[in-house]
Amino acid sequence: MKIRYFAWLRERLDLAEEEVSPPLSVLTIADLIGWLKSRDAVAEAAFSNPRLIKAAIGTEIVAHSAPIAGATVIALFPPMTGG
Amino acid sequence: MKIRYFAWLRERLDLAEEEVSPPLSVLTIADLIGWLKSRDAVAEAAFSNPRLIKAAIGTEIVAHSAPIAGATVIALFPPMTGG
Amino acid sequence: MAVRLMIGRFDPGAETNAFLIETAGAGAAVTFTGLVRSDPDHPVSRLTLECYPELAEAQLARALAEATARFGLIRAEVIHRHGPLDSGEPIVQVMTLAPHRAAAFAAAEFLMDYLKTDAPFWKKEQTADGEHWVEAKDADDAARARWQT
Amino acid sequence: MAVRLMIGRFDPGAETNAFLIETAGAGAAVTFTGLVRSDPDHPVSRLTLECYPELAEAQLARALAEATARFGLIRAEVIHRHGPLDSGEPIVQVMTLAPHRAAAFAAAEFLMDYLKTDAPFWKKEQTADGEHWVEAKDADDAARARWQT
Repeated sequence: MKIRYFAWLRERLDLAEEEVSPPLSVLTIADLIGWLKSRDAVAEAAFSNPRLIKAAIGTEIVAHSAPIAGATVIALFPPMTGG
Repeated sequence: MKIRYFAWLRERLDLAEEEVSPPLSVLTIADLIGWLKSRDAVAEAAFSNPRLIKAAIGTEIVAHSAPIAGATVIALFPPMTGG
Repeated sequence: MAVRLMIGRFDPGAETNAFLIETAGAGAAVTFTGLVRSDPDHPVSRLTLECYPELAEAQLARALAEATARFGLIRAEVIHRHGPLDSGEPIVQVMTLAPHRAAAFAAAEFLMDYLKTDAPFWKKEQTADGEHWVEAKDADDAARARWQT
Repeated sequence: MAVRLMIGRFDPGAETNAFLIETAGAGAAVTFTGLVRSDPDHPVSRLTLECYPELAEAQLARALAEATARFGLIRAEVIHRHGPLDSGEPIVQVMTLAPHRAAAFAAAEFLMDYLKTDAPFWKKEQTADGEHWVEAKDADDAARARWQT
């Protein structure tokens, strides 16, 4: 499963994307954020406020409660500021 | 005093403008319309529904109750349909 | 010139670009272009717009001043044609420039609502059945009324 | 193409004119252009827009489909830039074409409100004090919420 990061989340992690294999207990976006955050101090800081993180599975924006089963690309990013 | 007519009012009267000298009893736009209407059968028909006539004194749109004293150009016309 | 009455055609995009040459402080620009509409159900071959130019200039200048003050515009402009127009041609263009989008949108709508009811233009349509003066719409009065404070 | 993401500059007026080439049935066209704003109080020397292109195209295509159905549009188009932009440059343009003005205005506002909150773009401002990511505004969420039915 590929995870893509954008804007300040990308900068704080110093990472545009990574391949991950979360454990089977990671069922939803919320679980995924919690698991990513638990990996190291940089991630702990970057994901410190999960309420500020939005998510997309493929080309659909999804809620934190969305299941990630079958997802190949998940994007995590701050609230959008385009236009 | 010059009176200018526009749109279907101009067509019904077959007149774009005229110089008039209304009697002293004609004090307001409503009076003026009543007096113009009284002059002949064509005017009677053209002004048959005064509620459909709007008026301007100079470059100000005014109500039928507006006094016409001192006016040099008065325009009478149907509701506007521009834009 | 903030109000322009003209008989010939204007170029909508060229007018927008000319309007956008100076944009200091601006974050939002809205251009509204009104076109001679021809429905399949109601084919209009030609439209003739009559105008009282002196009053139109005065009324549109008042509308621009009111819109500028009310919505905090940086600038606004109105172009309105009169005379004969063919189906599909632009009739009117309103352009507004503001720091933020809500003001630019609201001001453009305000100007169009004002223009429909308070600017001295009258439309006559030529159709296959002959010609007739377009009647004023209650919907336009209602749209105008929403700006009364 | 109804959604266009681009890095280089676009010409606002030329885009409007291209959009207005085919106007059958239309009486109203609205163009909204968003510009990189620089206040005297808050001078922005440069803005960099980050974008997730695949998701942006999908989201903007959904927004156009929803706006077209909801407001009965004849056509609509969105252009959005990403990458580095200078002060005063156009960032985004939304164009709508409808039989009547109320629909054209409402659809353009809807598209901009949608775009601000639901399209994956992120702005980073460069000022004299350094650079920082622009924060999402509650006002944009409120503007978006008014279209929920």
